[in-house]
Amino acid sequence: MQTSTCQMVGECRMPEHAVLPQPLYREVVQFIEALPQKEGHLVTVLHKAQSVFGYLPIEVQQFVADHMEVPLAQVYGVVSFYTFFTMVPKGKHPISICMGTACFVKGADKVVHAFKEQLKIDIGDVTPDGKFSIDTLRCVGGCALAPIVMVGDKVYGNVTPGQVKKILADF
Amino acid sequence: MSTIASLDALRAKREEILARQKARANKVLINVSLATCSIAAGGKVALEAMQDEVAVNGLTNVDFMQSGCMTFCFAEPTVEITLPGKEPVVFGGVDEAKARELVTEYVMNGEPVEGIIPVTYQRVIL
Amino acid sequence: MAATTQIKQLRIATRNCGFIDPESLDDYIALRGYEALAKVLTMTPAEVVEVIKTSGLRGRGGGGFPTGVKWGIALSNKADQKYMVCNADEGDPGAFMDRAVLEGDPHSVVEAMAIGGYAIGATLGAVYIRAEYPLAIKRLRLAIDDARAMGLLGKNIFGSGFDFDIEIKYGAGAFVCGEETALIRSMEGHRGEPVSKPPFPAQSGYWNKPTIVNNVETFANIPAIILKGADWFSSIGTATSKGTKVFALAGKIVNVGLVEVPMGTPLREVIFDIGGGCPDGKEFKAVQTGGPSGGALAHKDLDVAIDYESLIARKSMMGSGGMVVMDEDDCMVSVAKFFLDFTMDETCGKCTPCRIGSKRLYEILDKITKGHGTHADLARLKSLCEAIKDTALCGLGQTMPNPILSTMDTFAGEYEAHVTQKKCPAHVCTAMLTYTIDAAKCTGCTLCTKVCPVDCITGTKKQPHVIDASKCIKCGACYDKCKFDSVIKL
Amino acid sequence: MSMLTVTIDGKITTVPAGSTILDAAKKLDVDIPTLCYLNLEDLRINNKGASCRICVVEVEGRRNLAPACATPASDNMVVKTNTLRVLNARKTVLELLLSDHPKDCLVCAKSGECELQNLAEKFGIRESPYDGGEMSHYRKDISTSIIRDMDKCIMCRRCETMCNDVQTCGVLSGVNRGFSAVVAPAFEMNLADTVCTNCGQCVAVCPVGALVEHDHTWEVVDALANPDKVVIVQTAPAVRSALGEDLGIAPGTSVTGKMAAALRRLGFDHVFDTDFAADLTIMEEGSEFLDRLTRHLNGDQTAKLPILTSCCPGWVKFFEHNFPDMLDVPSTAKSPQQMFGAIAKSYYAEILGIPREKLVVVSVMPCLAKKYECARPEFAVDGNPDVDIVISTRELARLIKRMNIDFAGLPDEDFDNPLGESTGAAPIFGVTGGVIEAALRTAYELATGETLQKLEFEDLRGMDGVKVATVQVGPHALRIGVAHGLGNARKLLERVRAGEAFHAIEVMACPGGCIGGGGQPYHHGDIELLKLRTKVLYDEDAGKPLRKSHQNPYIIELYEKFLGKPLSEKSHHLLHTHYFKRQRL
Repeated sequence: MQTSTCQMVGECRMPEHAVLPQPLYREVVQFIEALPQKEGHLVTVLHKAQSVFGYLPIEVQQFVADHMEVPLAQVYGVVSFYTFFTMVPKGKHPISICMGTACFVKGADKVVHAFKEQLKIDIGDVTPDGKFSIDTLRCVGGCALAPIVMVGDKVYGNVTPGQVKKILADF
Repeated sequence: MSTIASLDALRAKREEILARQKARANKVLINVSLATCSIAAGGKVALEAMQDEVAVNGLTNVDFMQSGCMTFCFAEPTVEITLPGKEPVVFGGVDEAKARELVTEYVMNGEPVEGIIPVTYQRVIL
Repeated sequence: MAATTQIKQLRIATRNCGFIDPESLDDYIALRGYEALAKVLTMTPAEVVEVIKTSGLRGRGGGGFPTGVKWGIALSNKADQKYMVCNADEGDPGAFMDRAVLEGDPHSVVEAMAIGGYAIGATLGAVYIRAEYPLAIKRLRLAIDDARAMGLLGKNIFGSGFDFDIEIKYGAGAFVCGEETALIRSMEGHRGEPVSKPPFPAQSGYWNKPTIVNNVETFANIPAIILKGADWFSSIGTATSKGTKVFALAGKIVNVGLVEVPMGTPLREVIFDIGGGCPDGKEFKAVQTGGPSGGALAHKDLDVAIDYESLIARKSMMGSGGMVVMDEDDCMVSVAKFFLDFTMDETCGKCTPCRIGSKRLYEILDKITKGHGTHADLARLKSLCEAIKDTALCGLGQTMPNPILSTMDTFAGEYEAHVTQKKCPAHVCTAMLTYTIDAAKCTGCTLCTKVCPVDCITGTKKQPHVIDASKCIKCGACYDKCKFDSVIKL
Repeated sequence: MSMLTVTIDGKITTVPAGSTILDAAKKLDVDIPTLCYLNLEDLRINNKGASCRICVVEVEGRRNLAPACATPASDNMVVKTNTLRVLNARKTVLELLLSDHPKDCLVCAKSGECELQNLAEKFGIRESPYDGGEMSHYRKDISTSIIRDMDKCIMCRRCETMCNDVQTCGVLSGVNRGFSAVVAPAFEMNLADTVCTNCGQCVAVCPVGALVEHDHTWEVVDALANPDKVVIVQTAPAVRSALGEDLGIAPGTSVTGKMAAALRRLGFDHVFDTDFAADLTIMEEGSEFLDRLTRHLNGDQTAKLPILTSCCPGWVKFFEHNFPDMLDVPSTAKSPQQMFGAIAKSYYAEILGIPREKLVVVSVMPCLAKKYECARPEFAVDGNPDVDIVISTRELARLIKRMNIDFAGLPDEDFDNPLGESTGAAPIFGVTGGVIEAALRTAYELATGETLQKLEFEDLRGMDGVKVATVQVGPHALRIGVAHGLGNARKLLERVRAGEAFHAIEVMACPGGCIGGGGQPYHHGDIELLKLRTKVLYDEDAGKPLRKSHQNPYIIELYEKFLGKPLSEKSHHLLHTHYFKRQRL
């Protein structure tokens, strides 16, 4: 008898299931219905969905696939291509560290290292209490203030590794 | 609002705007750079401080405007002040204290304040 | 006011930035806004294309393709619909002029897109803008709405019968989407993977229709060219590169900021006269132009008159205009590695040379910075770079080796030192770095022992201290703390 | 059409405007290696993402090298394909691919058939200068039909083109970015959990060992060696059209007789033919059609038309996922494979006087979905499946070689009876249009009582993706649709959903029908092979003394002795099935 076997080598990337509020889904549906046509607007809708839900878990991607009438694999293909889209919720205070060239030559990599050390998490991860998450981003265009760190909307310029503890203490 | 349906209408509109701007020429104009990086560097703080200082001192001849990047990233926040009949002057590094000083010293008394950024460019006027 | 001799900058693209309220259409109209559009609507599309051709304007986003020629191709391709696209997905780390223009003078881009639309026969335009630029998005959106409300966009503009409208599409964090075919794929809702050219977008682009993609700075020049004339514009610059170029000066430079200079301005003037040189009295070492697609220019290049050709001749490129300055404390092998790290992250993964090649290049550089490099690695690095340049599918891949090739060329000695002496001359590569204390200078203040996180510095008070190299983690804390310059990097 | 003059390696040719450099090179017999490129013109299957970069050539006046597969030829173009610059570039591309490819050719299912291996040999790659670098690592995904080992993927994306553009299944997409980019289902989950139809077209076009069939040959060997089991085998029509290709016999040669002989040498107790079950399928499906048609014409609202064929398991799973609102439309008849299994483990087990558990039914199929089909729970009795093991044409060839059988030297032998006899209507089940043609031959005679004069329904033959024809059956003008390739099937089904009237529709999941199945010898992009296979089957039909299913004497006997008549209660129990609504994931 032939059966299907899954050899769980490596990590399964299936995100955890999430129960999300229905009104949020309605907001996305309304957005989709207002589009002139569905074709060509997958990235636009994913932007909307992420701004509504905060992230794009499996349910949301499936929902978008159904309503945009595209295969789920295609939705996932797009989500996994763009760094702006995330499948895990960010921390309450998302920390974004600019890794543009100007920030790099002024030591942004050391700042990243300091945040990782302090919070004991890796880039892209969230602290167990959900308070902070760390991400690096491309140039924010604030090169005069390099290296730049953003915590939520708050911008810190000329950050040194030594200031990291103090920055975290603000939250 | 009526639309601008012809070149003549556009020119008429321009004349009307220019006349309005000219009427303001006897007032002080404070132009605060509010691009993303200026805001990050404290542009809004400077703006609010100056607005507050203007109110506290009961000044009525001061207009505020926001603009985009003044290109002097090294000196953010930057503020351009035009006193009536004088050339505009750009000040850099305007923190809250400097902002208040600009109102009390430069705007109210015409006293020079440190942090003037020299003009290093020529600008194309269309 | 400043003496005229110091005036090296000429602001065309950034002419209104900082001078007008970007959220006020009136402010823009006061400076003859939308007059250029009104003017072109009295001309034929072919005449408009001719003006842009004569002006000599070339694409400010990277390759420097003549804008008028590009428009001419789209004009000559008959189609029921064409598109005018603005590339505002500024992805070059260290460049932010497009953001500055959109935040400071959004109407100039809106007006220019309409002009371009008329010239090529497009009634629809789209701006592809980075989602990470919320303020630019807000001001651009407002500008489009205001223009539409005043009839400057929409149906029958200025009563000419010309219709034009603009939609906004968001980028989602992919550097490769700065490449026009990838940008178009992304606008169509797909993964931003580039497509083989030809056909070029001007022949078959967005929804397979003739499409022109120009970047923000290119557009910002258009109204000025229309109103002041092609001859005025072409009188500025060099033989092959006309007008001005905006650069984002950043890195180890005193006057960080945007500068706009006529093409042909010597690099030295930009770095020293305008930029003020390196801070803290450090020695200038190199400047990276063209971002991850460009190369490093050094002392010997300082008198180069900057234009498209002179930069390419020096294994760099204009790119979008990032200029990141490096000083004596920067290791050029590490800088090349930084750029490869970036490209490796940003390659879409479609074609073999870029997907796997970037990884292998990075690995070889990593090996060299860790002190394990050999001469064979240098040879392999170079041959792999050449092959990738020749075979990669799109501009991103084809230019990816530039930072390596240019630094290998200009800073050959530095690579050599890493490989033969196992030394990093700039003392950046920690694997090849030793901290030691100059006994002659050490006063025994004990400050270094207090900051050392691994307690590898020993010594009695007022006696010279010693670093145990076997325990040292090369964090540099002692170096930073020492007030007597007695901690030395070897 | 305007013509362009192109010079390649000093040789001059003219090609029509719109041709690529590769087209021109083919005309000149200049060999340019390709990996990602795939073009089956007659089937409108085209993959030219120009992503592998192995086909780069030097074009005079161009700065960098150009991909021959995607670069349009232009007039007076001068191309060089064998300069040092080109060869070095290709070598580097190969070295890079190999640096991220497991070098386990010895144990790779694709060894000997691998396009990457062939190129490495051709370029004399003897060492891998970039070894030691990071290699991509992905979880191995083993479904009943297909094994995905993405460590071997070279990102040619042919599978993605097949899955999305041709089959419109949408299971596979490029995911992630950069070095981690790979082709995978959503969330990189297992194929078995997706809308995958197991059609195996991804496997058919994969140039390397990233997508291969789930090999079950050792299970066959074990069964054959088990003294407690009676092991019988059935072979699908399309197998005989292509098996020879993998065994040193010229393509386009029918190997029916040698195949039967080889199976006997392998040790099967009885060598039967799925063609027998194809005739049986026509009896059931044809009768069901006539029944539905009559009821429909009499105004019975519950009698839905068109009837859809249900022989193809890929197609069945496709409509279960994509057309759950139309589950009452397809014929309830099981596929020939499953009819054979059901009859073998009831009627034939009775004849042998053994319990069904003692009988092992092995299928040889051109198809990978058949592996999945036999594992569907409804096709088992108390956990004992009607068909135990399915191997593909490729696997049978492998088994024949493993067992040291000199295939070419074998005599032609016949199948055993009673489950080995078939009419000419059966072999054409293997090619698009064949099932409906076979059904019409029988339906015509059953409905009208007259003898059908011309047996060939030319309008229903050929490689057009969707064929529509009107066929006169007695008083009825029947509108017939035929689609091959699931993308074409989707189009046709959408027309039906939109209200277009058809009486009967045949669908085969694979382009060309079963002859182009996912389990057939690799065609490596050669469309001519598929045409030759088609011819083998039509020739076999034409050469048979009996060409209508209802004339098969053993079918007549089966009904007389066991089933009663078509659509009888026993027939329903053994030969008909039902369908399930499946999630779209």
